[in-house]
Amino acid sequence: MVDLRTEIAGVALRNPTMLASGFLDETGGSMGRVYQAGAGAVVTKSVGPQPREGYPNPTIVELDAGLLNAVGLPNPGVIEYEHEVKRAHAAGAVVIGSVFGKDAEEYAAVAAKMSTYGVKAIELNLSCPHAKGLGTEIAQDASAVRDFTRTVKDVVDVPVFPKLSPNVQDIATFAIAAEEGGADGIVAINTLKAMAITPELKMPSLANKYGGLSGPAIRSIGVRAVYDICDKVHIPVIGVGGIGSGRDALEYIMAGACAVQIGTAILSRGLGVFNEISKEMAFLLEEAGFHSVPEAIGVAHA
Amino acid sequence: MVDLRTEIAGVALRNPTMLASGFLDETGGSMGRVYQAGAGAVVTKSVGPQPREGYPNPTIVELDAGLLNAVGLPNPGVIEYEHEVKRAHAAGAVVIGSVFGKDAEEYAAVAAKMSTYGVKAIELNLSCPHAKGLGTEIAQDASAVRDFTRTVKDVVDVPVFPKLSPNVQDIATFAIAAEEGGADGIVAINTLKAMAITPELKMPSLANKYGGLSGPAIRSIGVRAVYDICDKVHIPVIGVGGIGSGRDALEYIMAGACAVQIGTAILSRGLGVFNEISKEMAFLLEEAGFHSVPEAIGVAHA
Amino acid sequence: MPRIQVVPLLEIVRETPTTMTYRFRADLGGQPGQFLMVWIPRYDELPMALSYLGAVKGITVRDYGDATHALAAFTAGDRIGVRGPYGNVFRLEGQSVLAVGGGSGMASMIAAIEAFSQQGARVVTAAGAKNSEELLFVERANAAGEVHIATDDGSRGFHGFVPALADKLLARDTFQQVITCGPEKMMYAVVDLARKRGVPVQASLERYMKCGIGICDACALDDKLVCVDGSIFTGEELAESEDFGHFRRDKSGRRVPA
Amino acid sequence: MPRIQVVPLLEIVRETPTTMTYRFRADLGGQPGQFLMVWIPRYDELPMALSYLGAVKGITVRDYGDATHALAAFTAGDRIGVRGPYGNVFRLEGQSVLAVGGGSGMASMIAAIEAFSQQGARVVTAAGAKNSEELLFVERANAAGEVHIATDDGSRGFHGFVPALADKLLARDTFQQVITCGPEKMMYAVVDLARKRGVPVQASLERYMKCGIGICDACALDDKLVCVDGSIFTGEELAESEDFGHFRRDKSGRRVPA
Ligand SMILES: Cc1cc2nc3c(=O)[nH]c(=O)nc-3n(C[C@H](O)[C@H](O)[C@H](O)COP(=O)(O)OP(=O)(O)OC[C@H]3O[C@@H](n4cnc5c(N)ncnc54)[C@H](O)[C@@H]3O)c2cc1C
Ligand SMILES: Cc1cc2nc3c(=O)[nH]c(=O)nc-3n(C[C@H](O)[C@H](O)[C@H](O)COP(=O)(O)OP(=O)(O)OC[C@H]3O[C@@H](n4cnc5c(N)ncnc54)[C@H](O)[C@@H]3O)c2cc1C
Ligand SMILES: Cc1cc2nc3c(=O)[nH]c(=O)nc-3n(C[C@H](O)[C@H](O)[C@H](O)COP(=O)(O)O)c2cc1C
Ligand SMILES: Cc1cc2nc3c(=O)[nH]c(=O)nc-3n(C[C@H](O)[C@H](O)[C@H](O)COP(=O)(O)O)c2cc1C
Ligand code: FES
Ligand code: FES
Repeated sequence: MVDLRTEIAGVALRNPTMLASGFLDETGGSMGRVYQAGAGAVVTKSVGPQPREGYPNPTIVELDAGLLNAVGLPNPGVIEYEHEVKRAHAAGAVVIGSVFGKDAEEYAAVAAKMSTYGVKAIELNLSCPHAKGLGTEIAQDASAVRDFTRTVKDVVDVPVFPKLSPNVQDIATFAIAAEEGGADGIVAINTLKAMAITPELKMPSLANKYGGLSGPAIRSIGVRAVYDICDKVHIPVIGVGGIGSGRDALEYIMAGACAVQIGTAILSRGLGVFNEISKEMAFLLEEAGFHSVPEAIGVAHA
Repeated sequence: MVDLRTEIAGVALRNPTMLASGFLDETGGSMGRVYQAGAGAVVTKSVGPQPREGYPNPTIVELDAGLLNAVGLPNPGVIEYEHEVKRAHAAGAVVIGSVFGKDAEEYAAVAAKMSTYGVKAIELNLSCPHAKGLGTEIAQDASAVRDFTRTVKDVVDVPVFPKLSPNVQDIATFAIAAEEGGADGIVAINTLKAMAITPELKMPSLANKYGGLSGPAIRSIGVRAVYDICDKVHIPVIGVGGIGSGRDALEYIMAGACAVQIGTAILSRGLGVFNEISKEMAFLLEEAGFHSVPEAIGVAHA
Repeated sequence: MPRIQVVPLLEIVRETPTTMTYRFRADLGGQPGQFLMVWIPRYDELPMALSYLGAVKGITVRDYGDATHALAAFTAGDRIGVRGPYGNVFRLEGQSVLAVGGGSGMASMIAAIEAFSQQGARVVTAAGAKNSEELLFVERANAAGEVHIATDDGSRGFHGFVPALADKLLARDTFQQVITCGPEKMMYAVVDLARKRGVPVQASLERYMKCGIGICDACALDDKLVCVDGSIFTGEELAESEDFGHFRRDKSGRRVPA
Repeated sequence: MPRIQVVPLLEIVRETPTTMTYRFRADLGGQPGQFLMVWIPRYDELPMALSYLGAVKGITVRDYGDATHALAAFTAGDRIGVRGPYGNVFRLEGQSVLAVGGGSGMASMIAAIEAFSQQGARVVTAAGAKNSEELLFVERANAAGEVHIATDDGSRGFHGFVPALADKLLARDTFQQVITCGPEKMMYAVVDLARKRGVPVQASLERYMKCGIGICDACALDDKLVCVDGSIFTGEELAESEDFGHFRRDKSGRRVPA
């Protein structure tokens, strides 16, 4: 049998599938449930210093090949969020805390607070494509990525994983900057800048007009990002974007990812998706002659 | 009945659907056939100064929600290509000549030659995401976009339409640069940088490893690009990316495009796609109370 | 194909001084208790129960806040967007059913009341409202079975809250099942008294929703999602709930008193 | 799901000194004359006719250039990628058929020869090759009907080119239909002589291909695409063609002598 365990910057995972930030992770109850349904870890909703309502509805639109969203980073604020992490921990979950802020200091303050809740790592959402002043522009300036990462690293003891935006010319440059800033790993990719229009109403489909595209549509964009990043940095990479099967996950693993995150596929496959993808990966790995996940990481670079 | 005629920088079109560059346009026979099947105009394969074989196969991979390609700009060279344009003209086609080169002078030389073949406009492929040194980097430097456009404009009399890459932080910046360079219109978008891996073979699916993503997957990315560009420039925009129905085309038109190009949808709908999309557009426009295409251009900005 | 269908409103019917029904044709199914996400262009997208399930669908909306108020000004021919149907279904589980509705909660139940009756069950409805004018779908319920009325001000029927009326009905008659929809405090009371009497109960909950499709967590109730695990929950599920009757989530995801 | 299936080679059979058959299971259909795009990992992706249509598919490949030479070194268990089937189909149009094959062209026709015979037609095959060793699928054709042989060096059968043999067969016998596949000059001759005798003819053409699905224009023949409008064309279509027998497109799309 293939050993599905993997490890990222010292964080041990029972399998390489993680819940992506923004899906069923605003509350501890849901995070616990996702973990129990089979995820190797759960990443929290991106949490900021204050409660935030997000954008008005419509915030989520189903497209042919993915999901378009502009939820606008709703979150209960890092103080209240302690209860949610506690509840997730009570259900046994391995939790990674995703944070954002308006500047490096705010990121650091939220991360510092979050790290006291016992999360195993901090994910820095440097890449939300539709909330002005909150991460968007940050992720598009490589030196900011370095500085933010450094500032957060200085105040937390757990590993720090900046999450990068694909809405740039060369994502590997940003990964290098994150590594220079002391990042322990990279998460790639967040959603792509996109828009849908409802012609019958002559207007954009989202209340916020602009949104981020996720799901099958972006898989090949994410695989390329991970492949590029892995050519350039020495820290582990977590792949995310359009993964909906064990085969999809293996594309990312062979491109160089140590683990993967799954979001939009919950829609088509339900919460069983984590377990099912793990099984599918094990089957395909075995067929390809691998005994463990680490053996397969990056083999497509050969 | 809705009047489907539209016009871009003085080029009159019987309907707003054009054949996108790279699809059935290496030969005059095919271009003539596409025009006769209903396209308002055909854009040629991007043609350079010399014959070019392109990359080895596999060059095209079908994905869930689109097509991944790295054909590598094969073309017979601008000299030989005269025959093809002639054949297309003989079949009655309205032809727009797409060109590329390794620097501004080569672009200008090819464009100048192409314009002597009687093409109605020149499209500058500034955006092929997978051919090193040929347009890729150009389209990622706004000042180069301006200079290339200017250099070409100086040597041709027909309208010049730079085609922009979505693989940038802010495509509107590039559109502004093109306008500054004297562009008569903008074409957006080209394909997105992407990669597929075949896990069973532990290797990238394309011989070139990297490729460009087209088709339904990129539609919402293209609509957003066009919407952004139309906010920033005063020249007409031609929308392209993932259009497969009249409704899709209207998303682009309402985002601000004067016309649309169609490529990957030929795969699912055949050559009838131009005629069918025109009819679908007419139906939806009529339902929405419009009498002509120009009336609907950009209405989603209201 | 987009999941959202844009449909013109065919007919708008005033049901009470604060409540209107909007009828439209849409290419979607729908069973009793299910809801749609309804896009009110330029205002909001909101969950609304299907109050009519036939070829011409209907939603029945209380003029409550900004978006529903804006909708109240729509006229026939105006367009809304709808997607769905979402959520689970009221299940018939016995031969005699007590349906306890509070205010616009009747909108979520009326299709079940009619369907259960058509399936041969005896359906008794206890309909409550602030006053006689605000009573919703009394005629439709009446055509499907017996109707009892409660008003807060006593302007019609029983003077008091509908759970008290329901309790009296449960005391004097035998029901194999209770279904309920209305303000959460009211449902809390109904679930409580049905369970005390050992009668199975299903309640349709309302929570703030964004996606309606089980991904955003906005509608979390304990470790369940109202949009996909509900909106209808059984008395057993609700008895175990820490949130039901006590807490809801605000738009930021904070757990606040219900 | 990806359109490309990666399949292990189950069996590799040497057919002639330069030609091998590769058998594999793949979840795809396939009718006589259709082809697959075959990915030879690290080398190329090439169009290859289905020489076996059953549950265990087969392609029969001449060791010709770099990629086919690399494939010749593959052993059972090695994997290739396949997608398809693509292209149109040899159509049975009469009771007696003459199949004229040149070299590895027999690979494209053998499934049709067998299918036509199974459908009750009389199928006479004229198989040509450089020499007796290079004759392909003579036994299979023989099991389906009469076989006549031509070799360039006269080492077996008729000494000469197969069109000349075909002409003799057409002269002395009545055929309602001719099908042909092989080098283009050969097919040109066959189409010409069949048309002169008024016998309907179908020829399966080869052109350089990239996509195989009708979008890239690499396989253009006049205003037609060999991958989707062909690879099988009728004598009438070919008679109108400016390219057939005269021009092909090189990898850059240049029109060069065939
Ligand atoms: C499954 C379900 C079915 C429903 N069916 C009906 C129905 O048939 N008829 C009816 O009148 N009402 C129904 N509602 C309630 C209805 O969605 C809200 O009353 C309505 O959204 C109020 O919107 P508003 O903008 O006018 O008010 P606002 O001023 O925006 O808000 C007032 C209150 O309405 C609620 N609300 C607002 N937005 C939402 C939202 N997106 N999701 C859920 N609640 C929200 C919140 O409690 C909020 O505090 C249903 C709710 C749910 C969850
Ligand atoms: C519809 C169709 C069916 C075919 N069926 C068979 C078959 O059953 N058996 C068989 O042996 N051959 C078949 N061929 C021909 C076969 O594809 C080529 O002979 C083979 O690609 C040679 O490849 P190579 O790399 O070994 O040679 P190279 O050295 O690459 O090229 C030699 C020549 O092969 C041809 N060729 C190369 N690549 C391609 C390509 N991608 N598409 C088409 N032609 C190409 C060109 O004419 C080229 O000049 C078929 C071709 C087509 C179009
Ligand atoms: C509704 C929604 C909300 C999201 N919220 C966040 C978020 O708060 N923080 C974040 O880093 N990413 C967020 N994302 C992005 C996802 O984490 C993920 O990067 C993206 O959806 C691609 O993965 P997928 O295709 O598996 O969904 C969100 C995505 C969606 C669809
Ligand atoms: C096989 C293929 C070849 C292409 N070749 C070119 C090209 O030569 N020049 C160019 O500007 N764009 C080229 N493109 C990009 C298309 O013109 C178009 O911008 C893109 O495919 C998005 O449109 P679609 O989704 O309708 O296909 C090519 C795309 C494909 C799939
Ligand atoms: S409304 Fe999004 S999970 Fe229920
Ligand atoms: S091979 Fe691409 S069109 Fe035929």
